[in-house]
Amino acid sequence: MSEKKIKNVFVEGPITPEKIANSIAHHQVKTNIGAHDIFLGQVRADEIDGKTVQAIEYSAYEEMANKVFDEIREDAFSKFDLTCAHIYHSKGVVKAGELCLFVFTSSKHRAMAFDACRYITEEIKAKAPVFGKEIFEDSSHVWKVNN
Amino acid sequence: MSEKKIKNVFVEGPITPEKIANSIAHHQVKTNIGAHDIFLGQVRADEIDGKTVQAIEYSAYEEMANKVFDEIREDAFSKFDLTCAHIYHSKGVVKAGELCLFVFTSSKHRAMAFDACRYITEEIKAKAPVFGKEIFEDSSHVWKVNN
Amino acid sequence: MKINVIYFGMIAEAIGKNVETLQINSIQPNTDDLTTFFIQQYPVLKNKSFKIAVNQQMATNNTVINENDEIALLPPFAGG
Amino acid sequence: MKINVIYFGMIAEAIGKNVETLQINSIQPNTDDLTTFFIQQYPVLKNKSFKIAVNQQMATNNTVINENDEIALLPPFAGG
Repeated sequence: MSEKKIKNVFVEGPITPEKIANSIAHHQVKTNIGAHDIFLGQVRADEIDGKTVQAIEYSAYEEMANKVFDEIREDAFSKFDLTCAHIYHSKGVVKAGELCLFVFTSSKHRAMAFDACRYITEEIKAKAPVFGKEIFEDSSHVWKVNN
Repeated sequence: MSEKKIKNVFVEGPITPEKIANSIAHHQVKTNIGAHDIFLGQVRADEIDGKTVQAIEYSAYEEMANKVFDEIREDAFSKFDLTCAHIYHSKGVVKAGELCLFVFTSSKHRAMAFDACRYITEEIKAKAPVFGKEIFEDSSHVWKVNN
Repeated sequence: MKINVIYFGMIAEAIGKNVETLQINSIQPNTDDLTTFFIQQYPVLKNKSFKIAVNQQMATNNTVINENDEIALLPPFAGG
Repeated sequence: MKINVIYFGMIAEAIGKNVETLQINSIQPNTDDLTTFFIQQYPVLKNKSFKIAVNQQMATNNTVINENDEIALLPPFAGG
């Protein structure tokens, strides 16, 4: 395998709305783009056995996860006619209401942007070695499992 | 029909990344949301008969369009299990690279957010009485038609 | 019968105006009659694509028009 | 044979450690052997769900392990 620089997808703590705005703004020079689709994962204050989730603490097998994210992006580019595709995922503590995942796809036409964004999101949920500890107000926790 | 306040969907000029960031930030208090999907329409610098589109000037049958947007939102709420759904559309001049449409859906789980965002976007393209004049560098123009 | 008409986009451009009040010599015209009437009034519309909205609702097949209705001639949509 | 093992999430929590180097008494173990080995080593894993990655690749059925491979025990994913 050739020496490829694998991008780091992880962001410490929550993904901010400002980061999303900056990312959108950076795409305004690409005047061949007609459509963007953005998926955002937000931490829910789920009630589990009478206790309410305050935050999720994300950990990951980071080196492997970055390779998996890179493969997912490459797959998306080969399947869909995309101009750009970006993925950011939180590590560490993300409070309820804050954002933990940001998937951003851009294409000339909307169908490809929509298809690719959904594809990437489903692939991440299924394949990225990322783990989440749902923390309650009393500091107890349960481990989150994707459906 | 009861007196219902119809929301104004139109924004003068381009939709800014800051507006999108603010809209995202406002949803962080809704801790039952787990997933957002955002569609953004961006004006392309298409080449048409050797000339390049510099901007689209949008006009609309505004009063009817706002009713149509409202119906589309209501339909989306009845079809999908949504927490929120917002639509913003530009009127006036939007330059190539700038944003002209912002569709924002939120739900507990991702499938509903994805389905609803796409549904709303397709409905807007098909049903909203919005018109676009593609303006070239020499000030000539053609009228845009949705596919 | 008097109707209030609004033109948009390439239709307004082709006709050279945005609004007008028109007199139709018909007791109970429907939207098909209107289409014929507009093309007679403005031959330039013959090779343009447009739809008719009546009181801000898209006309489904052959909507009947009443006095003072708000009629809009809508070229193809380009939203988004 | 020596392998380097990394534990994550609820597996790390159950075992009480994140990394260790283990000795396996087997000439050419595969990932099925490893699963058995880990459950013997740590009975708490018996009722936990986990998958094995070998050198940062998910093990497809019965990957053969080599000396000094990086073995990871991965609990169910929760990304997004």
